[in-house]
Amino acid sequence: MTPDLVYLATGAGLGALALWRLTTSSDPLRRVLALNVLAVGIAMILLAAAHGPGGADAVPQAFVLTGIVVLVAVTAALLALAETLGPRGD
Amino acid sequence: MTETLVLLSLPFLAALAAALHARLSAPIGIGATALNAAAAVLIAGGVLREGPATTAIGGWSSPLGIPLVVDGLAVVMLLMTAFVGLGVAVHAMGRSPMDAGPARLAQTRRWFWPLWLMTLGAMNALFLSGDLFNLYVAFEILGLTAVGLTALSGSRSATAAAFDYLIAGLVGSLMVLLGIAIAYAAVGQVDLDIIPSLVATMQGRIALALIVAGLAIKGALFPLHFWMPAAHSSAVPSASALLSALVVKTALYVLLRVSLEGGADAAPLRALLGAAGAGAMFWGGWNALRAERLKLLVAHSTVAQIGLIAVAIGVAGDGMLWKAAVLLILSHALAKAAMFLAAGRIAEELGHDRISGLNREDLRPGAAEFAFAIAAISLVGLPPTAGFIGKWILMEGLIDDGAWLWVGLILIGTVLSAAYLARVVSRCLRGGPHVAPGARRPEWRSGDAAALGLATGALALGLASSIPVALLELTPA
Amino acid sequence: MTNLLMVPGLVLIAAGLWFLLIAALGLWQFPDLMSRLHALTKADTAGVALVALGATCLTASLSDAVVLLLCVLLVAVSGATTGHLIARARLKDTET
Amino acid sequence: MTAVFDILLAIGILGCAAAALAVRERTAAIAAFMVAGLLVALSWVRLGAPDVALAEAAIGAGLTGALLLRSARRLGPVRPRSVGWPVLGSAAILSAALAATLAWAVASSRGISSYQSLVAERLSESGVTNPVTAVLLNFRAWDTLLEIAVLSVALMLVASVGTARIRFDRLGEMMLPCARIVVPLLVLVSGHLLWLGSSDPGGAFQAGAVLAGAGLVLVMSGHVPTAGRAVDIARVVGLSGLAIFVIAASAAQVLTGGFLQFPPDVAKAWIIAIEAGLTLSIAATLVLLFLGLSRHSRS
Repeated sequence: MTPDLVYLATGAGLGALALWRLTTSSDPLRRVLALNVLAVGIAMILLAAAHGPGGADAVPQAFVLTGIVVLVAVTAALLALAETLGPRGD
Repeated sequence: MTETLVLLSLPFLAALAAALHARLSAPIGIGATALNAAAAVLIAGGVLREGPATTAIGGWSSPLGIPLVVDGLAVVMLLMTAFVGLGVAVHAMGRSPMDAGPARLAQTRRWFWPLWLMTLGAMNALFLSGDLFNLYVAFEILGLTAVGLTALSGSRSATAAAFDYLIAGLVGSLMVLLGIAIAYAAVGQVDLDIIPSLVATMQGRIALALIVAGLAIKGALFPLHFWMPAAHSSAVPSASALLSALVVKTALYVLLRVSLEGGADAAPLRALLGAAGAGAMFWGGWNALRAERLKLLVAHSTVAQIGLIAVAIGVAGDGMLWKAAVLLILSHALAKAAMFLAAGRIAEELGHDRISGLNREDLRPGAAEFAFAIAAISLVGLPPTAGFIGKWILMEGLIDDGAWLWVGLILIGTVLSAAYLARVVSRCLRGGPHVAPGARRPEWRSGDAAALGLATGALALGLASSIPVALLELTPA
Repeated sequence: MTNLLMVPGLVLIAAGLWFLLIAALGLWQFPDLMSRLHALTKADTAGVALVALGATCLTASLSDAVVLLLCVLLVAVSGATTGHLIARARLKDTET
Repeated sequence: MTAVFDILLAIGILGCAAAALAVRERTAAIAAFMVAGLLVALSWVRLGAPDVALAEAAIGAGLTGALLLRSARRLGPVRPRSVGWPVLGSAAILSAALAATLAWAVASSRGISSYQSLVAERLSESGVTNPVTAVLLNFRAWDTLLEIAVLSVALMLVASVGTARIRFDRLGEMMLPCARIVVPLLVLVSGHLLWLGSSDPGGAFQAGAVLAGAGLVLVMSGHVPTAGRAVDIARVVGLSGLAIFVIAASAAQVLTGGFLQFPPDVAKAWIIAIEAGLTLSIAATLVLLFLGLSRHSRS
């Protein structure tokens, strides 16, 4: 078991958990949380794929860094909209 | 290369200036949009003279760096964005959004320009990019600006639609990102040139499927269009026009690129696009027929028209029919922008936008109604509009191939669009005995000029379609 | 040199882990918020400090020692402050 | 031995993520999410990506967690909605199948990265020795510029939506001494990370996030006003990052003829200068995103 495989499986697991919650929850905050978990899962998959015997590839690392910053921006926007709407019951 | 410099940096700088200086935001916005249009014309001239060119940003050649691809297709899309944007900007200068109260109005006016200019910068970046990850980042900017434009009216329904739009958009871009991750694992790089090698392996096809699905959400392609009618119909008119005419086209553009790069091996992908497009034509058409509000009808009509464009991409094969898809994209951009602006103006004049109440005896049809009618003619595809040329090339190619099923489907889709647009046009333009003798005409606004100009553009593009076609010849396939 | 410090280093780390484990047990087993806080803040700070001290022994480098010291300082400050804030919030909630 | 550690860590991550998604109470869920983020950062160190791990710990876990906690408080308690077991079950099966397919696709791929050798080959031309910084600020600086644009748009969007201003209760006597110790330390760490970024893990994003943390501590201890002039200045600083980057990109074109093509001999100076500007701008942006700008701060 090399670390790439373990963390590849972890990334896929995170993706599965997030998809499951995303499709079964209507709470806006929980959906935002699920999307964040999904993004972490994708980042983990990318980093696991970038990890090879010759060390870690720098370009996918830059992709993931970009992804993290983009995601916090989108999350802030989502939460601002959710707060403007207030609690939504359904 | 000064033109590319202007296209890539001016909109962003102008957006920041407009964000920081509220009082000057409108002049900054209109000035930057006009300069951007000039740069787009110059770059188009350059491509016509010297042919397509690829430059490496920062001097780092692909795959390490990001290639900037200036070819016919990219330039046509840049021109479309620049001029439709200019039309909408003229409208936004003097608009008075119907949904916004006085307190909200200042906020709406304040933030429209920064958001639009960021949209413009992101679209320029997107059309020129030759790298999948770079496209993803550009899509993220667009996703946020589009949501900002949707929420600009401040109404509760618009905010709710904006939230759903952002969730859908984020799911879409995460799917694209996941596709990029798998593409990286499969072939070790992520520029657009890898698509042929992606099509060759099972892993690559999974990656491509994820990317296409993500783009389908962003492009509101049936059945992943669920977020779109609410978002497009609850925004202020100029925002709706930008969203419907331009923003969804970016995803269609990338789908077209993927289909072109994929060549003959991408046939399953195109079959999928064709099927989804056919579904969209009927679903969107049916909902537009039943819509009770004008803006909702226009939004559902976008679903149907996107379907038609997807069908055009789908049936194009690896031949030259894809140019018909581009012409349809152009004609839809012009016509739909005009239509949303006109719809906003009509609603403002009437005080509501119920279709059943469009024909009023004390109000003569004005410029907005005429603009709507011309745009409708282009969308249905009557000569001499650009919509007609696009459909003509498409049908001719399909008949040559003997693809009668698609010919039939497109004809039915056309009849549907004629039917739902006639619901509006017949009421809008009713004259003669139905109008009382003393009926007033709606007063002239600068916004009417924009709607009329865009609609006339759709008409004129049909007569001048040789220009985009000549540019499209300069796309290495 | 390194070998000489290895044993005390490992012992210190083990002791630190023991404190952390106790803290976790307290968090799990104690009945209410206040006693959980009690278990968590003190034992955690002590545990992290011991682990850091042990790690300093293992690396035996001055620059690492400075960084580890900063870590301990930050954990101590933030642990104390958070504990205080949580307790305050609870007191306020029960008052109203 | 390390495999055992990896597996334990993976179980911890998945457990925390599951708790974050399944626990009913929002605060507990967010806390679990933050713990998961820290464990994820640890796992990324194991995958040889310390730069990304720093960013995930500071931004992905820390700031996102703070944002979520703020919203959880403002949104109030959840209204529970029962979902039937058939729905939950089928969603679970579908999600698991999809994830398994994707994991298979990656695990069975043997694509050799084209980047690794290229980065190694041309690192010396980039002006910096940390490959990730070289990619972010030179090889693929255009991606990074657009990423900063995303942050600016988020700032505009939050300002245009105009969420209500956040109200801080006085946080008591402990917050002040805490801020006195923590803020200078964070500023120091931020500067260190920024400087380190050219050769070691670190850089503008990590430094900016740490600086934003310092800003949040100041805001919460009531030391800086959250309205009026201070917010206006913060907004200018926040938006300045994109301006600096675009102007640098254009200036490079004037000097060398290529967009974003820095003069080769002094590339390091360009990169550090841009990064310094970005650090301040990112910090200001993240703080403002947390505050949720007031509605009519400038009329």
